[in-house]
Amino acid sequence: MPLRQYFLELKINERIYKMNIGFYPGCSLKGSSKEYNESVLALGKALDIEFEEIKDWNCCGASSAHALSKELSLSLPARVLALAEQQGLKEIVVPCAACYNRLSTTQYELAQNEELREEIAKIIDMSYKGGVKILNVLQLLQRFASDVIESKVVKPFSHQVACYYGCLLVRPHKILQFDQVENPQIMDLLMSKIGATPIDWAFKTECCGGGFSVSRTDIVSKLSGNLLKDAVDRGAKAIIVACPMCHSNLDMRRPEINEYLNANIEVPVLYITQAIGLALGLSPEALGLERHFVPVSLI
Amino acid sequence: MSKIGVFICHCGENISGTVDCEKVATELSKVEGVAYSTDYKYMCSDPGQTLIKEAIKTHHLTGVVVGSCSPRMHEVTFRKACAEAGLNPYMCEIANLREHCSWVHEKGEATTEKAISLVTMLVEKVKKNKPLTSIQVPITKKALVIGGGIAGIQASLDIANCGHQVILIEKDPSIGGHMSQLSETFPTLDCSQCILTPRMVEVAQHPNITLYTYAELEKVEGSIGNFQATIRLKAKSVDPKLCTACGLCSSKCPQKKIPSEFNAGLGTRTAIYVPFPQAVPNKPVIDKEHCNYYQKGKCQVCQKNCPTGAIEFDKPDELITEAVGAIVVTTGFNVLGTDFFPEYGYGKYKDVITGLQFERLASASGPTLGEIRRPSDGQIPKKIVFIACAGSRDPAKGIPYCSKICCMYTAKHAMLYQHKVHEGESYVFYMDIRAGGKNYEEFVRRAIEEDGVNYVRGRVARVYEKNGKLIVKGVDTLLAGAQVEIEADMVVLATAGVSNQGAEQLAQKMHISYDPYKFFAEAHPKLKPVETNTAGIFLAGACQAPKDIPDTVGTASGAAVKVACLFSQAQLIREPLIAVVNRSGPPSFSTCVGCFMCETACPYHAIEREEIKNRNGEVLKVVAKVNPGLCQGCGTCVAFCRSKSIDIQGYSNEEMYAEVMSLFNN
Amino acid sequence: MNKIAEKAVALLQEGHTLVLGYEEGDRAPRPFFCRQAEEAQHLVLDERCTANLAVYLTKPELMGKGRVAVFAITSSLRAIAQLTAENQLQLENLTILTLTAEQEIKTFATLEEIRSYLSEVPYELSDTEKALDEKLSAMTREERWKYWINEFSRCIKCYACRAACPMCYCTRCITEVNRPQWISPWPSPLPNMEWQINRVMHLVGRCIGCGACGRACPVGIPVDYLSKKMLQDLSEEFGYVPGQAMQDGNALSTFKPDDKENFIH
Amino acid sequence: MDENSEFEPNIVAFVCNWCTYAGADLTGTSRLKYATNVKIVRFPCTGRIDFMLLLKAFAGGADGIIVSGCHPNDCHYTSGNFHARRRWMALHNLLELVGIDVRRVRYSWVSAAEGAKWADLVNSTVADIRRFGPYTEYQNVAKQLEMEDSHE
Repeated sequence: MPLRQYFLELKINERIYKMNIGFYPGCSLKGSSKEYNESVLALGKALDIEFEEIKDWNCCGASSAHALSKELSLSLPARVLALAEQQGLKEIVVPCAACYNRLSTTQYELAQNEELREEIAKIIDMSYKGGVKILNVLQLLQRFASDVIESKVVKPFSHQVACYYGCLLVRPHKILQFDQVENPQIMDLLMSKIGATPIDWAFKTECCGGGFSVSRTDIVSKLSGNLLKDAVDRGAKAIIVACPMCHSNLDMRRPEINEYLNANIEVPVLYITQAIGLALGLSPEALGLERHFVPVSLI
Repeated sequence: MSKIGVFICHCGENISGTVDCEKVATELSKVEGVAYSTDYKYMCSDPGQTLIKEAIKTHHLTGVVVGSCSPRMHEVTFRKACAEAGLNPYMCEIANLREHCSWVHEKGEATTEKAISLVTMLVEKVKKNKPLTSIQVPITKKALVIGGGIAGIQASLDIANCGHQVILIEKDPSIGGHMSQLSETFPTLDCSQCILTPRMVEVAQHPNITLYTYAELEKVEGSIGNFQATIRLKAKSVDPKLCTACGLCSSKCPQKKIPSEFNAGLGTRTAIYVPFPQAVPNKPVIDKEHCNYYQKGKCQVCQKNCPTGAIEFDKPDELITEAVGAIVVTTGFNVLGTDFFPEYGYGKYKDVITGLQFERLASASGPTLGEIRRPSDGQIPKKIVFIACAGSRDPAKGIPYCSKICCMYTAKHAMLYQHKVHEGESYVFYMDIRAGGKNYEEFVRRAIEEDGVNYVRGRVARVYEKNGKLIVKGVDTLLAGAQVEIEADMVVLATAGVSNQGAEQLAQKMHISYDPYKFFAEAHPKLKPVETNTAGIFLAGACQAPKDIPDTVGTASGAAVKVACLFSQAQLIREPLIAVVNRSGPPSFSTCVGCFMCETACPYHAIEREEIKNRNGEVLKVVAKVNPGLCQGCGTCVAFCRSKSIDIQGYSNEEMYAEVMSLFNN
Repeated sequence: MNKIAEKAVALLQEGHTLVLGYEEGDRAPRPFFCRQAEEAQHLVLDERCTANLAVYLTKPELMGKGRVAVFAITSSLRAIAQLTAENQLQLENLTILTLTAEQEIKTFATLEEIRSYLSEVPYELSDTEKALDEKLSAMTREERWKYWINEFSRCIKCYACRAACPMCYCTRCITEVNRPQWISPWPSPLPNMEWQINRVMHLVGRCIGCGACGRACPVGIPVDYLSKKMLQDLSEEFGYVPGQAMQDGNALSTFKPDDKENFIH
Repeated sequence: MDENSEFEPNIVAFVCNWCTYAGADLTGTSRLKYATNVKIVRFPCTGRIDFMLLLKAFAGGADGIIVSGCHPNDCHYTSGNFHARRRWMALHNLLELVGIDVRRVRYSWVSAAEGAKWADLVNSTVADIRRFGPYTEYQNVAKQLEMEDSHE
């Protein structure tokens, strides 16, 4: 679908749904990426979006279940989706890109295969009809923020930024059907609305090392290092992300990256919700900025 | 009163081995309306056929049923025998006693009983059969060829050389098509223009060919043998009769920065232009979209400078209608557009180009006069990367098919580059090398072994610019998936071949079908490769799917033969097994109420609307009518018609009803 | 004079030769052919009007040559939309009016206007139909067979269902075809059922669900249930909504390459 | 059912000329054996098969019916089988609705290359119909008409 038309359709939807939106934080947002959770909620408040957290939610299984057992990797997200459906939620926002990816994959697999649907329903002892729409944080912002955001900016985020989407937000395109798979644009567009200048770079959808964050820091250093270096070389003053895993690797693993690159890169890494939050005048504390390893000195 | 003859064949022992043929014949003789019934060892043999012919004459038979092998085998034989004896051939039916009975059942009473049923069914059908006569359609022996690329040129020349008139239309100002843009051709490396231009000239000079360039098909009416094609002759703004092709107009035209289509955007042209030096016809046209006069109302520099006064502004397009008997569609293909490869930076980086653009760089008539130079700064690239399958075989890009020509032209490009830039380094990223074709594999081996082209088996993930170089990031799957990064000066994408712009609309104008990729569909992928589902319309070349030049020329000659075949007959003779809408006297004229749902159900667009008028010309009723030239006799409309106003000859409602009910009347 | 009557008088003065509407009947309003201004006072239009006037529009002998206006209820509008798609009506010769929920008289100029008006009016089975539906779906197949054969044994082959149906406009019905005689003319359970199966098959993707056939049946066979049920069962599969006729063909003259075929071995 | 083991069902097959009829020819040339109960009626295309012929066959005394043609996308006439499939969808639904035993109508796609499939189709249909027994339920109602006819 041409991008223009894509946006037009999104805008139409926006007017139809203005309601309580389901919220699935997932484990990362309750643990290592608390600041992402804080900034999403703070931004929601600032934009009058009411979130309703899915009751009794469980881990989605990322990033290991799908490598171990198909049933497990589908059952865990399926239970989350079934709970959301039971609670009468039509749409849920899933800020963590890994959770978003697993939930969407489950949605897709179950829709394709009736037998599988029945099998999983047996395992989780709940049925899921497939009626819940899953949104990532960019889709959420696109819908609720893109029209009003410019008028609400009090402190333009006037920096050169590298919009980094990573793998899980856009791939596989067949399932997620989100943005242009090889050259996504939505984060760039949102960032330019708060005064930032997104750089043109080629690592938007490269891998940061993902789940190797703990087990193989050498791989993370190399992959994250390469993309970080390119962003800095092209003048980025901040890296914008929408995935806890990317954030961990680019932020927490900075000493290892710098060691690999034999450099001292100090560019901060912000969640898009934090960047927009700052532009809307929210305090760094409310957005959890002080939790970062690499200090955010842009403010 | 029916007098049916029944002839049971033993087929040696093929039938009589399990079926009691004598008993079948005896039982059938008791069926009402059967005047003669017999069995014989070989009914298809000469004596067997004579037996049938004699019986027809002696017993004045009105119908014949032969119980023998499958009608798919000998229906024609027996119908011909009947015709020779003076019986209408469509009054003869075949009961399949061999393939459907004796060969599939054991010997026994049940098998003989079944054989009796099978013959009885057809006896009942024949009683209801009506004599039918073949349909004759007159033929206009003139062909229309749409598209003046190599396929259209070849088809036109072949048809014209058979002695038939041809109208060739081309939407661009010159014929020649994509082939005229190519540098050298694989696997012989002979110059494309050198072999093509003589053909182009031949077309222009052939007495049987009428060439309309800058012309498009507006609409087509009619059917096989008798099409009326309306052609739009786009106004060229230059009178070709007065123009001497001196070229003064182009040299004076102030609009000089228009990207040249012929050079695939790598060079420029003027608003009044001849697309390339060897163009046929070699007369300029004015491109209205870029002409100062047409856009802003003033300029007319060309008119002021033209020594013969050939410039004619504001002349409208002209519509002409030609009667033709057959149409050959040779509208060719296109290459993928720029927004398809954000990951390769096509459209963003000047030095990432398509294969077609590389052809122009390598061509002696191209913008660099055949030197390989980067579009960005004119430097000769030291390191060049070719990416095969750019879009092709990639379902994510919506093109799951193989574009067929890219493997070969990529090898050719790399080879040409190595020939022209001796110290240069070239890489080809590929999925598979598909070099099926005469001397094709040898050609690729030559590129690798003699010219030292580096073939890397793997996909390219990304191309991006850094420090003036294009960083090509890919994988070498033969080195255990090792990541490869090449700092290239230029990247050439073997972009997928796609259907031509407007293919869909053109197909709809002609009622021919197309595949999901908007390539035109053959009537049968193997056995009718140049026919369409619409009788009288044929296909050739890359409008069916990407094709190389030999295949294109092959299909073009194939289509030309089909046309010549059609034109070789005085009249088109067709089997009368087609649908008809009933007609009756006033006031109803037909039981058809004109809901025209059959019109949408017919796969062949054979249903037409007929206005029934009174003497004063007032329309009394609009009813359906079957075009006998288009109907193929599937009968879908028949089962669909609520008032049973449409019926199919040879499989009519009455006949089929009688055949089925005969099974149950005993 | 009521609003309808006033409008009818105006229409007749504008040159219409016939205004089709309803007048009070013994039990409920019945169709009324108003040709004179003085008759207009009889005209009524309210929710008690159920007869589908569209059935007359395809009969030239009733319509005459002049311009005709018709006060159409929702089901008549659906029929008009469908008939137009099937080339049976020329809307330019007709003036189509309806009474909206706000009791306003609305005149339609184009098929598009009718379609968009109808798209606001949802179509669904009535409560009695739903009850019958439940009753039948609770039955075994054998019980259903007995139920319908019993129903059809009462049929007297009067073809009132056909006469009342605005979609049964063929000048020759299949029942009148005798080469071959598809349907025996005798009123006997089997041919009676064969006729109904034909009728319903002919209405696939065309039935507008007005129920005129069922109301017309003098012996009270719920024949309208059959076509309505088909309409409901297949509407999703065939993409057909009553009153929203497809523009090129109908459910049976078109197809999707991936139509469901779970019943095919 | 034991009492039906000797029952020889009367089955008629409506097939298209280009795929299933040719497929059944192949069964013959391959000398594959199948039951004698099925008689083939040849149509140009499944699109030609009138649903009334199915009803008439049952009324005439058929215990089972096979309808078969080219696989989707293989139709000699491009789309006749697609139209047929739509018609069958509607008919199937309606027959179910009025309580006709739809198990006795067997729809299939048999290509010209599927000689073995044709033999299997015939044999399995014959076995099924044998299990269901004669379609007396329908035939009895049909006979009422004949009786009335003879009164005339």
